[in-house]
Amino acid sequence: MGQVEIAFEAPAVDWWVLTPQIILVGAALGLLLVASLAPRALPDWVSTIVSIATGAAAAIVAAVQWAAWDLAPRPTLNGAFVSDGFSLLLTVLVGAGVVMTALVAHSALDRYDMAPPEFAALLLASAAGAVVMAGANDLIVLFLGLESLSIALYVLIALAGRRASARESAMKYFVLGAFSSAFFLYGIALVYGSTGSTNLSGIGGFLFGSIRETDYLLLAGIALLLVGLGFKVAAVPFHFWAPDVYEGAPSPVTGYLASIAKAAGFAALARVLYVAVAEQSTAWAPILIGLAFATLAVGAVMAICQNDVKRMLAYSSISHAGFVLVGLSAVAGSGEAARWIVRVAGEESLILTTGATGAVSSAVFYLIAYSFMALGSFAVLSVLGSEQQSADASAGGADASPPHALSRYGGLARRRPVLALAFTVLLLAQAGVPLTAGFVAKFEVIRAAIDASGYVLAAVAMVTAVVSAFAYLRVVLAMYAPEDSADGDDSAPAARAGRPRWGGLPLTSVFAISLAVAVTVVVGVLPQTLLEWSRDAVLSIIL
Amino acid sequence: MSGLEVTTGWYLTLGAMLFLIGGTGLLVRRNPLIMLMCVELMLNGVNLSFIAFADRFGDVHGHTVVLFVLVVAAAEVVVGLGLVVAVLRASPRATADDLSALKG
Amino acid sequence: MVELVWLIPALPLAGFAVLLLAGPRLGEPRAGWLATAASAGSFLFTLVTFGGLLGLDSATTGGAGGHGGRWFVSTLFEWMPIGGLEVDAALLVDPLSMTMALFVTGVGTLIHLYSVGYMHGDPKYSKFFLYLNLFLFSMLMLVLGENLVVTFLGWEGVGTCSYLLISFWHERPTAATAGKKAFVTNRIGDFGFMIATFLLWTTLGTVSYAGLAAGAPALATGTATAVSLLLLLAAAGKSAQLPLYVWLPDAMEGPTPVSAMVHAATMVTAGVYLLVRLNPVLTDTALLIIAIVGAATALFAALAAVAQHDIKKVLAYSTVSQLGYMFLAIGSGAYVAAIFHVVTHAFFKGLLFLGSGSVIHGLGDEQDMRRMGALRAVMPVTAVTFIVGWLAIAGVPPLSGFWSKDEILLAAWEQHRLLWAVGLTTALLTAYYMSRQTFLVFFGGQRWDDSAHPHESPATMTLPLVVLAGAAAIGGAVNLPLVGDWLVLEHFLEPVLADPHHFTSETWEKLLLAFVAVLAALIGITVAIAAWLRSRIPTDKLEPALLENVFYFDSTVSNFVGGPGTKAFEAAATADRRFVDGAVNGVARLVRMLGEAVRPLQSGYLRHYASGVAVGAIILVIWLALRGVS
Amino acid sequence: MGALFAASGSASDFPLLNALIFVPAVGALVVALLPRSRPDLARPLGTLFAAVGGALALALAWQFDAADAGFQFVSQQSWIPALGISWHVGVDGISLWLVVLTSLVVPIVLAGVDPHHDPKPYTAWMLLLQAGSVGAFVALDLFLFFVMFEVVLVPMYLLIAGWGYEGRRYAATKFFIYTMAGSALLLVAIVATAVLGSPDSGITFDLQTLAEGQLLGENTARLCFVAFAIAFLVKVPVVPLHTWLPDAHTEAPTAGSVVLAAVLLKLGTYGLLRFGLYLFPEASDWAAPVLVTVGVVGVIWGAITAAMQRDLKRLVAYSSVAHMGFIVLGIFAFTAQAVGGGVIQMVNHGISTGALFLLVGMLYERRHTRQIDELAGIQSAAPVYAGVFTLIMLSSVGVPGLNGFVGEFLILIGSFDTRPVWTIIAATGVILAALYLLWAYQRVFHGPPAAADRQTADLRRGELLTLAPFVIAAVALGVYPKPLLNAVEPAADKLLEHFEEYSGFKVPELGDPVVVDHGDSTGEHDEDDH
Amino acid sequence: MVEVVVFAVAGAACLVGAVGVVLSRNPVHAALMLVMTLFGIAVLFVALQAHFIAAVQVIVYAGAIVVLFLFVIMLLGVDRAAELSLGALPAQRWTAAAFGLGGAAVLVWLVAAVDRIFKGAHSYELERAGIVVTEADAPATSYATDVSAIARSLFSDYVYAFELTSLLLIVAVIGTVILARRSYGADGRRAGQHGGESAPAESGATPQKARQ
Repeated sequence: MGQVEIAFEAPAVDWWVLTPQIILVGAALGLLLVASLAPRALPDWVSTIVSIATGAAAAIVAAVQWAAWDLAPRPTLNGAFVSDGFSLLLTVLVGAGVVMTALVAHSALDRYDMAPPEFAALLLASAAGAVVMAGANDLIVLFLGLESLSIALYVLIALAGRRASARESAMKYFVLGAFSSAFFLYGIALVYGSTGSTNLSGIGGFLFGSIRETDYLLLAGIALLLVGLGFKVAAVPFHFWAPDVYEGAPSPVTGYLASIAKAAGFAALARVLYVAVAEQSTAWAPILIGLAFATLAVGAVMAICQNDVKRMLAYSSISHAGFVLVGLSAVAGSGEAARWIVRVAGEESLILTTGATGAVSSAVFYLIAYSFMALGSFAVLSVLGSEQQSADASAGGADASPPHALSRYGGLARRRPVLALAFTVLLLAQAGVPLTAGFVAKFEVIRAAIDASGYVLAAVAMVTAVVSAFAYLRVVLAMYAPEDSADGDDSAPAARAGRPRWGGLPLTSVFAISLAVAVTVVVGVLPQTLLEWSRDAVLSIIL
Repeated sequence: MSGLEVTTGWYLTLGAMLFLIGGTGLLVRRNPLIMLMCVELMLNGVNLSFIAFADRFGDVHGHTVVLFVLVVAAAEVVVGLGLVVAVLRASPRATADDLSALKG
Repeated sequence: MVELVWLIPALPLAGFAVLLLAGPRLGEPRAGWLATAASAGSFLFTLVTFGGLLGLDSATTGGAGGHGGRWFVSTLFEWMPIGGLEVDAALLVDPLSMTMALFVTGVGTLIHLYSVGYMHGDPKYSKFFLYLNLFLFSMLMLVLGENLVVTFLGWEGVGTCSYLLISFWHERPTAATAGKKAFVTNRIGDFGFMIATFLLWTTLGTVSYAGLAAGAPALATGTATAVSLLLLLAAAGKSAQLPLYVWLPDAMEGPTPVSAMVHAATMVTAGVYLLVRLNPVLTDTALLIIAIVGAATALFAALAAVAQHDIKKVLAYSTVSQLGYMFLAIGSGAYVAAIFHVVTHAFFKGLLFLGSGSVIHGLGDEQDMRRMGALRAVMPVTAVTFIVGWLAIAGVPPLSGFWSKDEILLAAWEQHRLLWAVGLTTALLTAYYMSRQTFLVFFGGQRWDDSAHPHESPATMTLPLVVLAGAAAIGGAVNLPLVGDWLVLEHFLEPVLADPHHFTSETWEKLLLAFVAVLAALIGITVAIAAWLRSRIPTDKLEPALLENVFYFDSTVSNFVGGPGTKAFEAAATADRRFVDGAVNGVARLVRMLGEAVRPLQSGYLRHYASGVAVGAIILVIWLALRGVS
Repeated sequence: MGALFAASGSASDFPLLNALIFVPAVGALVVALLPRSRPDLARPLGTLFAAVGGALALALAWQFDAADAGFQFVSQQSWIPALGISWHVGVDGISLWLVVLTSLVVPIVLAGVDPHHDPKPYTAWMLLLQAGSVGAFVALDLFLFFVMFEVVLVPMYLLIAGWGYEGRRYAATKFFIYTMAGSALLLVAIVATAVLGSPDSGITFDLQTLAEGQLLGENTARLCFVAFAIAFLVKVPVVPLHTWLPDAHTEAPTAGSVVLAAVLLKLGTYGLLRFGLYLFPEASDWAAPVLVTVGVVGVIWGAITAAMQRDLKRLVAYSSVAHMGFIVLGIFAFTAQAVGGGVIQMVNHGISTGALFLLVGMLYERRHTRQIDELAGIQSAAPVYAGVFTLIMLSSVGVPGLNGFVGEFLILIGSFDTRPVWTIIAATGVILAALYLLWAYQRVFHGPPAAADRQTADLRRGELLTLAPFVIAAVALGVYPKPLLNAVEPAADKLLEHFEEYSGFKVPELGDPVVVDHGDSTGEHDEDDH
Repeated sequence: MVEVVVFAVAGAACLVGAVGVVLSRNPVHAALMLVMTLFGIAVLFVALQAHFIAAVQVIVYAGAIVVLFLFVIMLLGVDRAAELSLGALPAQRWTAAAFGLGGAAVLVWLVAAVDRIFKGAHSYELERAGIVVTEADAPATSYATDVSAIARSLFSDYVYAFELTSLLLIVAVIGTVILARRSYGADGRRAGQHGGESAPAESGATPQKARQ
């Protein structure tokens, strides 16, 4: 047999498909360029405005594409990247995440001693990586997106490197990230070795219909891909980095990590599992379920032991990842592959089964809902962090308690009633109280699980939700019913400022928090639109 | 086909061993620089596997992928070394184990 | 005129309402007079209704439940109608209810009147009358109720009022405890009442007396016996029969008019009323048990009364004993005799209580008979009327007590000779202890301090005494035996009774029995004279501690309730806290401990974390691969 | 949102039920938005909103057609079509009085009880509580019900946490977590019911569709029922799931305790009726022996433990456990009297126990203690207060002529038909009720008062006004409960008819020579109980 | 046989180098051991006909990355011998063993599987090229691996990935520049504004640790 000659054809480029990424990357480069060429330091707001505008632009472009393209999947560049409903919806989310993070960070950069242009550039670059991950249809593209996102994040955290905690968390994140990247890469290698391709839909098509249950290479490859992505989404037992990194990272970055980075990881996970190796769902679904169990349990149980709010939120983020895993694992009925072949207009095409659609869409819904809750929560933390710091500074001595110690939240409801209320809404939403997005998200996930007969998983998920509710309630209690009697003013220095205050809050952060709360509540009350979106998004996944 | 023949499996085994040695090294060493080198070992193991597979399939894509891995490795190393520098500047004798203030 | 029956309970209720809203403002004595007027008006309307009832033709058969024509139901409104259950707020006018209503309102009015004087100066004067009126209302609902549930309303109402009245002087811990004890003990009886009601409803599908009377014959014997015994439980609670009598002696903590009205004349007879009212249900077995309970109570309480020192305690145990008599009568099937005794007992026991109240009042709240004596000179009216009461209860002819008691003994004779013997012994003891009391209080030497300044009570108090003394003397006339036509009460009540008891004894037998009874009474009185008036018999032997302490029954029960009973409750509460709640908190703590146990894994060491990734990867690979193999 | 106010298919064009939910909700928003400088406006304004709700509830009762057994004032709007969820509300005889009770109790306690601090959030939370509770009672969609069922936790939680007493943190958390744990499985079961029990036309959470369809398999239905039942039994609560209640009640501010007792506990029993019997007739029948048992155990255990409490409020809380046990017994006796009695008892318990909590709260205001040992002879110092307390206590004990009796009696008489033995045991609870309440009353109100006791002021006019509705209701409903029963009866009958149709359960005919030798009627069910 | 010898020698070099990296006390030695591994791999690449990749491997890895390592080692002056013990984490021995041995177990098993799998080698690319591989057919052993073939692949299927590497590298560059600039502290624009390494900036989560 002769050589396999692959004829060269210049791949067609659909520039429109790439527009969101180009906007993000272009703005990042442009900003850097201007910042370095400018004779004087740019005012802080320029970077913020650029970030916001870019994030918004990317989101808007994606939204317009969503509407204009009628959700028809558009692969481009030889199928390496695809713009379908799934990627567009996540692109909108990423854009929104950028906007929120930029808003929150605006007032915090100073405190963390971070340079605005660099911060903005890295934020936008990482967002580009996330967008790539959402639409990657090739394992290598996926990997590169993941690396872009990760490396940008390492540096974003290290930007606050004057703090020992930031250095430590950046280092931990980096070493473990590199370590797990190696696993991921090895997974790619094994999948490649078993199928001869790195293209997701290529692999999917190749595997379709073939019974490869005993294809150990493939199965090991899937397992290693799960390791890499499991690390990214902080699934137990690959979660260890998360609490430390979340705690050490600047709060705005933490919010971004918990929402956008996680969403990107899950998007990649969903794509890999449902596009490439859907045929093996009977093999990986149990693994996913196992990971979900562990993630839910560890996240919830560890969250209630925390005395640091930021760290508690980190663990809670882990338990939320568990919920998303519940959703993703809910492929209908055991023994049933995740996709079907159907005849549309005489042509055969692959589609996801209803169960699989429900599973992915519930995960997408959960991700979107949770992202806003997380962004909002960490925005609150960011605001409070600066307050605590200025309080400490004015108190003259360093307060021994860490800036987010639970005790420091005592009596917040009195000092900052509105902020406390917003935080309460966000926390309760995470606990899954109805009329918030968190509830609908849990509901969707549970529905998906039950659709797939995952009763035990659904029940366990809800039970862990109750356990983690305890963690949220501790914070709410601290704010509304401080440990000391209501009139005792001897605890935290900030508590001394007894009178409720409006002023002093950075407007940008207030806006971001309001946005998060608004989304949380509106989606909680009227979830139909978002539900439809997440379903449409999944229905149009290219297979 | 008689006697010893170097099959794909050999290369794969070697790659996997490199991967495992690298991983084990990362687990046992405290020096951040050596940890980074261990990651490199792992990546090289992967690279070997890719090339072996490519050889087996007669598919040049595997080679291309290795190029990307190299790029990623370079990028990681660069940033990683930057971080190491940042950390070691602050506390010159620090090992990975000293970065354990955040826990619990 | 029977249509006006609703006014009978309405007036006391109105009195209650007015006193509730304006009582303190009315003040003394207007509040008292208002209440008395309400009660008197109620009596008046009872008379009117009674007249109306007599106007109904007794001869015609038919009517509700196959009764005679003397049966009128006044339905006020539907009370609890749901799914086949029809409970109407309705009043029943029939001979039995009218008999009860008449003496209840009559005696009640007198006691109201008496209280106007007795409660003079009490800071809660108006409240007392408030309770009295409410009590009267409840009692009337009890006797006039057309169905079991309305009766139950009254039944519980009188229990509640009894509670309120016993603990009227609530700052005295004994009074408070006595009130609570009365209520709770009563509730045990109420439990029987409720279950009986449920049983009747499930089996007969009705709770109205008419329906029950009609359906009773169809009841299975077992069911009927069960109902009967439950009713006995109910009656025993309310009418202080063994073993639930314990509350009644303690109830003497209440003001004396209360003892007279609630705990002698009216409320305690409710049990008798209930059993008579539901007589069609009672089976032979049940009757025998009722008779035994009655006889036992009668003897038991009489023995206890022998050795009491408190003037009211004697009367209290006497009441228990007399109520035992009434149960004996019911158990012997002599329902009329039971009702007859209820009426006469109301007269003479009310009289005795009021008399004792007068003594207590006169002596400045002294109740110990050992510090009385020779009061006949300073309190002539009280003394004379009390003596009438004494003779009446002792069974000395021709006073009322003789007639009713004689009939009961006759019935007991025909039921079982042993029961008769017990009854006779009780009669002897009754004569003895009442004589003892009379002698100790009014005769003999003065044992009170001069500083006590005993005096006769005001007219408001003596007038009821006189009236009641008259009634106690001639009350027997309503049901004189021997001559058929004179059995007014018996004929009057006959339509209510499913199986009217007819004595089968010969006339000579009856006469002989009457003679023996009188003899027993005289012996009792003679012994008392010998012991307490003439000191011929050493008195210390006559008051054995066993009797004084009532066979240690009450104290045993109290000790049990206060000791092991409370301990058991406490143990339950502790279990609730430790184990039930402890389990909940334990689970919470466990989860937390689990977290704390896992926490060290999050050690902060990078290499540990890497181990997590590495080991997790290996596990995942092996797991997935194993799945592939299978 | 405006579309929600367009009712369809009701007797009147005005969407009363939606208004009943949204008026307090809007009130909460308005109060929350009041300027910080005018906290004094919060309570009056809030009371006004709550009272408008109350007035609407009275209008609802007035316009309610008692003869109609079905749902009235129905309003259905598509809400989340993707999941077959709609805003579907309606009221029938079973829920009517609970709605009225809720809508009246909140304005009363809002007006009558002073929160002492932060009136603005306090008022807002109370209004939200009202809105959520009414919503839960009128919801005809499983999802909507769950939303309301859960959402009331939040205001209650914050009320306890923010305005409670010393142990409020523990109590509030316990309350929230415990009830949330109960409803965690409820959510799963609701979803399962909808996913597995929806007709082929598509997933739906509509109560009527699901209940009338009865498409669940037997075992699935039983499992789902168990999950439903656990959630509701926690809320009721029954022994041994009750221990959150004493803590929550004791530590809650007075108004919170009142609303908790009067309204929130009813969500459990109401849920058992509406979402137990109606949705899962066969499973209800299957589980009835267990449920009846826990109900009766609750009656006895609650009473016994209540007797031994040293804290007056705790005692009342435990008495609640006992009373609610009766209702559970009534519901699972499956007779018209018992079910009707159960519904009536829900209202009555709200009135009596609510008033008791008010009273205890007023005592605490005066004495700053609720310890029974530290109080004595209050009746001498505060006769009017003692009088009201006595009346309410008697109502709670179940003295005829007062409201408590009606429900208790109907439950017992109805239950006796089908569950004689349990009824007899439960009836002993009547004795125990007298025991613990009177004993407590004696210790607190009777006896010689100490100096501090003598200082205890009697009721003020405002307090009297606050209590008046409860007192009036206690007497009125005791004497003339017919209007309530008239409305309840058709609905209860219809529910039982539905239940009998699908469960095969038959209420024995009256007059059957059963009883004493019990077990005939329940024996076969007992065997299923494993 | 030549193949076997080449494999054995190069493979041995790889393994020795790898083990050397792990066991070297001195980072400089470790870096040199790493070079040995990298060369070994390059040799194997050649054996696998990946000449271009082998060249890149040597240039990029040995020429750039290892040099970078050495540069940093020198820069920081951390070329002293480091402890080889497990330090504070003795338990690490077990997890490492679990990983190593567990991995080895999996490896044995995979190798056993590999031969079976490749019996009927079949791949996506072959399928795309319309080549049907039958059981009997040996897989393609000779194929174009020259620069142009790689370029073809790089600029067709992987052109997007190729472009993405630019993003990645930019991020890495920016990141490194920032990190490097920051770590020197004083010349940072913002650091200057805030008066250098002042206390508040350092009051992170655990000031105690940081001050050591």
